[in-house]
Amino acid sequence: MNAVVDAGAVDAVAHLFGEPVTELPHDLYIPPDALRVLLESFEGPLDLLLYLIRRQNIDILDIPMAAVTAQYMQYVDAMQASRLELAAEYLLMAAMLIEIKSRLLLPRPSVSDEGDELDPRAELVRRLLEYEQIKLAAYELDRLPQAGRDFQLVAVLFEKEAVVRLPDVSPADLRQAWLGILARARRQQHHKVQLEALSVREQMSHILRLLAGGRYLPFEALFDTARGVPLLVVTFIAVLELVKEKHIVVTQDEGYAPIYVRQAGADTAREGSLVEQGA
Amino acid sequence: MSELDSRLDEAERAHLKKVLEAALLVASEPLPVATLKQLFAVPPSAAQLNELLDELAHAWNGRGVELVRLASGWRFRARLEMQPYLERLNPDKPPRYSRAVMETLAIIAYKQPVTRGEIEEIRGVTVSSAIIQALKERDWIDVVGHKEVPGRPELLATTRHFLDDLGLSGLSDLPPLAELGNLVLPQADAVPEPANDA
Amino acid sequence: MSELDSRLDEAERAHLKKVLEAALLVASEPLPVATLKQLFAVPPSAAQLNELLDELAHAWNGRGVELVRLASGWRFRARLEMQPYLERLNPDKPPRYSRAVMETLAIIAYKQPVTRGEIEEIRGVTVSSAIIQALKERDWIDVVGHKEVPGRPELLATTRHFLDDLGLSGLSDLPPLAELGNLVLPQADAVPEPANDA
Repeated sequence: MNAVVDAGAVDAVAHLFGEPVTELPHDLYIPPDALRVLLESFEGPLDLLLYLIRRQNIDILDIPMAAVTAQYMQYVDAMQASRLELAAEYLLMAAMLIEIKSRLLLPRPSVSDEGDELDPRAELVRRLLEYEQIKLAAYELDRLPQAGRDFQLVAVLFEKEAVVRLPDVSPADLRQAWLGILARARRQQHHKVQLEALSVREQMSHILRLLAGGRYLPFEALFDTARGVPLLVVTFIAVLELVKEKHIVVTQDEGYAPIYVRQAGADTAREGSLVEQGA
Repeated sequence: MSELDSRLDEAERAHLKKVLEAALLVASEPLPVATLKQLFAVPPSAAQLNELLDELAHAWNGRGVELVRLASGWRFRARLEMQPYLERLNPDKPPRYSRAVMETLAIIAYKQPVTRGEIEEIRGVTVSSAIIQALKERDWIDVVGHKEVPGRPELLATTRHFLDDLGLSGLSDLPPLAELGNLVLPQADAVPEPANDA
Repeated sequence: MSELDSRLDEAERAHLKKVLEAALLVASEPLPVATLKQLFAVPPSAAQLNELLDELAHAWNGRGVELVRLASGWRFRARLEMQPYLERLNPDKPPRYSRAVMETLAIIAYKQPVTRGEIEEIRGVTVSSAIIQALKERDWIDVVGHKEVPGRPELLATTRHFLDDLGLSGLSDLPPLAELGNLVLPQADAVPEPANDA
């Protein structure tokens, strides 16, 4: 885990994103412990090389290969002399630096297909610049506030099981249920499932509610003229349907006298309850 | 007025409440006053904290979340009335009505007012009392009258509450039955339904 | 004034905001508008919800907690300025990732999708499995495919959760990469190397 996460307890010799090495002696005698810290403070040969170049304000596009290679080799030699396990990448970089240096010493520079002179340092410079770009990006990324580290998330309690949950039903569920009924009804031909205008059924229930408890209402009271002609028609059909199904009784003492409406059997219902009370 | 007022000015009180609120909102467990004290380099007294917490709880009146004092400390929690909404977000195995309940409900919705006998005739099986009772208790159906036939059976209809719960402004908003006829094929394998399958 | 105003009255707006607030306060993840819609039997439009959420976020100005819009949705979080107080309740400092982890993460974030080999090429060193594993376990990166080269190496990319944890609403919110040509680091305290070591 230590290799992945620094718990913040890093000594002054090796800062994470700042200048990595500030207290090293220049005579290159480095105590093995300090060297280990030094080694660990670099993220690899590119990082070390970049450090050497940047420390001297060298133009990265015109690296003095002899000087830089010599410095790099001194660090690598010191690490090897201290018998520190040196990652193979450091040695690979050393070989590459020496190769570039020797190619620069050749009298005729190599030439590309287009005839341009190829600087043997070009690929190294590209890699150094790309690495430096990412190094900076990592630094900026690390400065962004992080959940948990730099700010906390809100978590208010929601006691879920406090109330028994009732199933949700959507109109689509009703449709599905009806499809099931239909499918069965088709098979059993004797089931006649009629399709009626729903608003009539709704109005039928509404009228029965108005008449609940044996109430008598004037016929006109069933009609809400403010809500438009279609509803008046629907209400009238609903009344006819209720009469036909013997749910309501419509009475009129004589012609042109007020028409009254009541639920069928409302009287008997009341009588029934009276009898029960008396018993 | 109180002793507290003489020592903490309004800006200080507002700041303390802001920190207390943030700490309680991010806390995963109730925070006792002793813990809340640790928030501050110069902690207020327990009495001052309790007064501030009471004010904070009061400020949350009428919101969907409340600040309550429990045996183990202060904590924010969702109010009970928020439960129906919040549960929609956590649909871990939502309870479902059986097909018998759904068909009964559909018949009452589409054919109201109907008697239980008429429902049984359409479904082809007995309708258990438990189904009717469950729908009545949910206040989705009620008795709107009695049919004038022997036994005077109840006439069942859906309620305003049913429409509200389904987000309908009226029964005419229900999926129209006329279009449904072509969507189904006759059931090939007729599995007899148990009589009491609520 | 707006179209929304004409359809939702003040009481409705207040109720919707109350439910939204409660849902966002109890949520353990950022909630996208599509999920927030599910709170309501009759959901408002996405535009209405966004307007209500903006109002809600505005109402939390000046508090210790803020409502922010992230890559995967809306979430409440404590403001950065509250951290010094909140840390007093939990003195264990959360770990900071090493440069190796952060550089690996940066390469995945800026160059995604990338293979481990491509990361190693940029960094110039082997990338340990532990680093990749740690980032996967944090749910900051995941495998989005395989590169069609010998060995079919995993293609790594950052997740929405990574953006959420960093408070970003998208990859375009990442700090812009420095241009390759302009990478001269300010080296105020550069110590010149002695001449004799050339």
